Amino acid sequence: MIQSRLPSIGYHLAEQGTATEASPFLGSDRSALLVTALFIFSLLSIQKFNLPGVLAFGAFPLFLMSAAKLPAGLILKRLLLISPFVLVIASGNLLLDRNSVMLIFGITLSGGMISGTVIVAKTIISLAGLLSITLCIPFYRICRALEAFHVPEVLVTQLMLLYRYSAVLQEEALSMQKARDLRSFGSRGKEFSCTASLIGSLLLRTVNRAERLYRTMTARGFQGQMSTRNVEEISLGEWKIIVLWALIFLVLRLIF
Amino acid sequence: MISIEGISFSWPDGTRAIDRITLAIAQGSSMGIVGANGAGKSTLVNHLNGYFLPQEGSISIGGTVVSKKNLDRIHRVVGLLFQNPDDQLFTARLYDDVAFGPENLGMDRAMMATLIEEWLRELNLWELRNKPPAHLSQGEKRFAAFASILVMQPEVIVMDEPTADLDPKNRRKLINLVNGLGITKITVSHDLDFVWDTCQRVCIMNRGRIVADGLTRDILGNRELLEANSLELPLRLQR
Amino acid sequence: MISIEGISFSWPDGTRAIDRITLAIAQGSSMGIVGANGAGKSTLVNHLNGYFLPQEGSISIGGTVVSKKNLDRIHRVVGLLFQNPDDQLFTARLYDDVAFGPENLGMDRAMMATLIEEWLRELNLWELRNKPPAHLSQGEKRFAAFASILVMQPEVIVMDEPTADLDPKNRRKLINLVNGLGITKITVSHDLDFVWDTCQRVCIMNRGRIVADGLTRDILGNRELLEANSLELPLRLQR
Amino acid sequence: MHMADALLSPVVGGAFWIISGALIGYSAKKITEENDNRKTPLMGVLGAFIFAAQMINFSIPGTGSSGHLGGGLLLTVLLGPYRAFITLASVLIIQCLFFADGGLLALGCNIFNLAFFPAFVAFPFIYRVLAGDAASPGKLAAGCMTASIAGILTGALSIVLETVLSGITELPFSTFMLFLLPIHLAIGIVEGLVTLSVLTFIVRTEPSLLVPTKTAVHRRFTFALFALLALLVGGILSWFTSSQPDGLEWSIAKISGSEEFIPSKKPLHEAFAGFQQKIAFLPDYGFKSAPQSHTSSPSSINFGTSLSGILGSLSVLAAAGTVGLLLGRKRTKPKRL
Ligand SMILES: Nc1ncnc2c1ncn2[C@@H]1O[C@H](COP(=O)(O)OP(=O)(O)OP(=O)(O)O)[C@@H](O)[C@H]1O
Ligand SMILES: Nc1ncnc2c1ncn2[C@@H]1O[C@H](COP(=O)(O)OP(=O)(O)OP(=O)(O)O)[C@@H](O)[C@H]1O
Ligand SMILES: [Mg+2]
Ligand SMILES: [Mg+2]
Repeated sequence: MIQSRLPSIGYHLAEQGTATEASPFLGSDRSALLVTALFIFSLLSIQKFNLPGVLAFGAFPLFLMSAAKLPAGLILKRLLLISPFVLVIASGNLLLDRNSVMLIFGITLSGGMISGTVIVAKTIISLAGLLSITLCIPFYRICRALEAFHVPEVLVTQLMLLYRYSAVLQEEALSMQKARDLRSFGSRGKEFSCTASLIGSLLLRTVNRAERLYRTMTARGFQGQMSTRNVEEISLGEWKIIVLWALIFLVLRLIF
Repeated sequence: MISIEGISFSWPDGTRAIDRITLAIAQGSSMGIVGANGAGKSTLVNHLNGYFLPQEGSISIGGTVVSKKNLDRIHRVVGLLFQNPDDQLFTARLYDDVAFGPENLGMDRAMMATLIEEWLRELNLWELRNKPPAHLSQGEKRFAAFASILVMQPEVIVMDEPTADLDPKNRRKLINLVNGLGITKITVSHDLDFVWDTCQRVCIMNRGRIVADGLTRDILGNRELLEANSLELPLRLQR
Repeated sequence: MISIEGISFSWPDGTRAIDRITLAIAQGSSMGIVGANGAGKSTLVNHLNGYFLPQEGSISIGGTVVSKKNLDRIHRVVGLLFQNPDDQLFTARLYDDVAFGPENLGMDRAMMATLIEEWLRELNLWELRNKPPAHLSQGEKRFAAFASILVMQPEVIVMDEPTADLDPKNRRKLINLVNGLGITKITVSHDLDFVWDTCQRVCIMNRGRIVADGLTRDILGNRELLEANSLELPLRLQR
Repeated sequence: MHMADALLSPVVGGAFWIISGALIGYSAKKITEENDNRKTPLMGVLGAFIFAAQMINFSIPGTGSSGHLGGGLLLTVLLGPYRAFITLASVLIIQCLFFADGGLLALGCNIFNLAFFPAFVAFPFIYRVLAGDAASPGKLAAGCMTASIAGILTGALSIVLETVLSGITELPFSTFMLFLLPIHLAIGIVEGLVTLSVLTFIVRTEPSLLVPTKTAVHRRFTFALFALLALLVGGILSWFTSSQPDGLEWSIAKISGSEEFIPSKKPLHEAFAGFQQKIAFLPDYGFKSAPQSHTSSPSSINFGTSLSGILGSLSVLAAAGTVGLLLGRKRTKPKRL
């Protein structure tokens, strides 16, 4: 948590034409999301020593990445930021479970080595699967799909506004930080209290922006809802795709 | 026909931002409002679409009194273009933003689609319709905000500093666009050349009051009057 | 003397914002940088105070190369006025904001107090010194940001769109103020009349490159050149 | 800290999905009832504010490191519990979908750990009691610090519980706590300090923002929630008991720090074990030289099976990649809507 990171939401490959959409393989956006959920559920149900089983599930992100022409480098870069928490737990297993279970070419593998590797592999594969999907679907369509899943309208509206304004406010935050850095020398000026007032100013600007936003929204007839589209039920075609993928995952689980 | 009768407005901290303003604007005409920073221009135009309700006096627009119960009707009639287009584009996709108003108005679907496409094409935004507003350039954002107002087919359009941050070419495009609209237009701007190019009539505000009102060439050509109100001749008249 | 030699800059997403720019600016001179929205002007000037380090080429300012280890020295020499004054003011009191830079520089207390008072009075901000910057008008904010830079006594000042949102009187004040400063000045602006009034030399940027560079009257008087770069004659030359 | 997919079993992850989903539904209902449209854009931009504020780093006094704002308590002070909960949930959803923070299954846990505790526990039961309407700096400081730390520590406790219930780590409960709690105590102190200084700034410049939120949580609601939670945790434990007879014993062994270990085995998996033998790509033969002496150990794995398994999974990977490439190539120009 104590680390700096420059999030850039909204980098949608499909939108920028650098990747094709996943829809020919996963159907509509909502079936794609459901299939991803199924994928993650099946992957995580694999038991803790079954490394081959976990590896086999890497097939799903790999398939998506090659089929939709996602730049692997981009996804890899994000995966490299593996949470230190996961690594600690994995190495905990490594240290604590020393039952040797297998001997390969004179090297003894312990249970911890395997279960630790499984943890890391699960992390990488599940996140790669999720990222492959979210990079293919523009955000507004994810919101649309959430509506179809009967996610409360309050939350969908919230997500849309959050997504929209994170770009604006991040730019403002960056500029403010830049302005501060230009007038600080060494560590002087980067103290805690100064940073807090920086964040406080940003907060004030945020609140004022909300006020202006409310004006523009009501001026265009806003009455508490941002989406008035009626959503259709999930169609037979979508169900077919979901069932097909569910079968694939089941078979993978059975084989390995 | 917009008629403002003796309205005043004070902020909670006591600042009197508007002080007994009376003004009538003919239907289909184009009116400029100019004045120093802090003169009360934004506060005044925010009364026109009912965001602020007059603390004293009254406003009526095309016969409808601006009041709490008429707000829906007022929003339908008056479109307000904000100074910062980022305040006006709030959905995740340009198209949705433009569609937001008509949808809330309950406009007919087919008609809405035609109208939106028409305006987006007119403003060279059609190709960009699936982009998130965050990925647009400043000029594109301003035109997008403009489109989102125009598709609501307002009878009155109010613009607060429409030319800020535009490069000269985009500014020129905006001038042509505004002059092509046949509706009632009210423009607040420090860009007096823009006002000169787009408004028939101008009024000057100073400390919450209207201190001058007349034909654009009379007002913006009067150096003494302008200088008394923190203004200057439009640049093209300066040499 | 600022010398920029063959610098380029690409954003992580591949956008080439600056493309092999070479430029020399004499000490004490005043240079304008103009161009369309998105031409790369802001990206270029952000290199001058070391906020971006050149990906290719090099920059030196008064003999100091802009590099990571020289940043403190560069920040002392170069003052940058942001496009949006809100980005620059972040304390709870105007005075603290102006004092922030000198304090971090470790300037002598007595001298600092004199200097701050001098500039605040010069810019009509002295009365407002205890207000939170958030409660100032736009024009006051811009001057406050200006003061916070000037009290650091920079040898070079870089201004990004300094006239946006100013009323004509405040704009005129800024012109006089800038012309009264004997230091090296670099101005990025869409307000070509401001550039005309304050800069001896102008260069035009287009898609990350400098496409023209010369005396202000030659560049800003050349209608074809300007129009090829999304610009127009300064308004006062238009009639 | 974010909980991660790989540390969760589907049951625990699913259970917290249900809890968080229910909390979202309930909060959404409350918000809709309140019908204050003015707060809708406020929630949206404050969520974005959290992201933006997290980009601003500050050096933590006395240490060489830097930290940033989490924002749970700050949002609750500005928005009230229900709106803050939805706002925090939306932040976590975006982090999950686009930054790969945690993962999809862990989302339920993360919403619970990082949004529920500050909004529904730390704010109503600690901040409101200690800080009141933030009348004096002392009260504000006491409320901010205590509530921030408590909110974050309870979240950490919940992480431990979720991980241990999932049965994936070998870390004994006590070691785990010893590892997580000090870190989170530090995080909580930093969070408290930042929240306090930001609120102090607001008090100095725009105190009207801090008008105490009237929308307190109904205590009955929170108590009901904790009861539900207790039931759920009990339920998960008993699920373990029924699906694997040694589950409870195993959990207890974990918690008591015993090295003894019983592997979890899915009934489904067992039932199809024979089926697997038949259709396995590389039926296990030839590698029987694997150390037989260890087969008695519960965690032992047959080398031959594993190698063939790994080869098999690699061939699946290769096949999937190739099929993807072929299918992808066949498609014409990228369709752009
Ligand atoms: N929230 C507020 N509380 C108190 N005073 C305010 C508030 N907002 C604005 N004011 C004051 O009201 C007056 C009018 O403000 P307004 O924004 O209408 O000016 P303006 O003419 O639009 O100025 P500008 O040209 O800078 O946009 C100013 O003196 C300003 O300081
Ligand atoms: N963070 C970013 N990532 C990618 N591209 C960016 C980023 N910021 C700016 N750009 C691009 O870099 C180019 C130059 O931007 P810059 O801000 O320097 O333009 P500018 O000349 O200052 O324009 P304006 O007159 O609108 O301020 C533009 O094409 C812009 O889209
Ligand atoms: Mg204004
Ligand atoms: Mg710029």
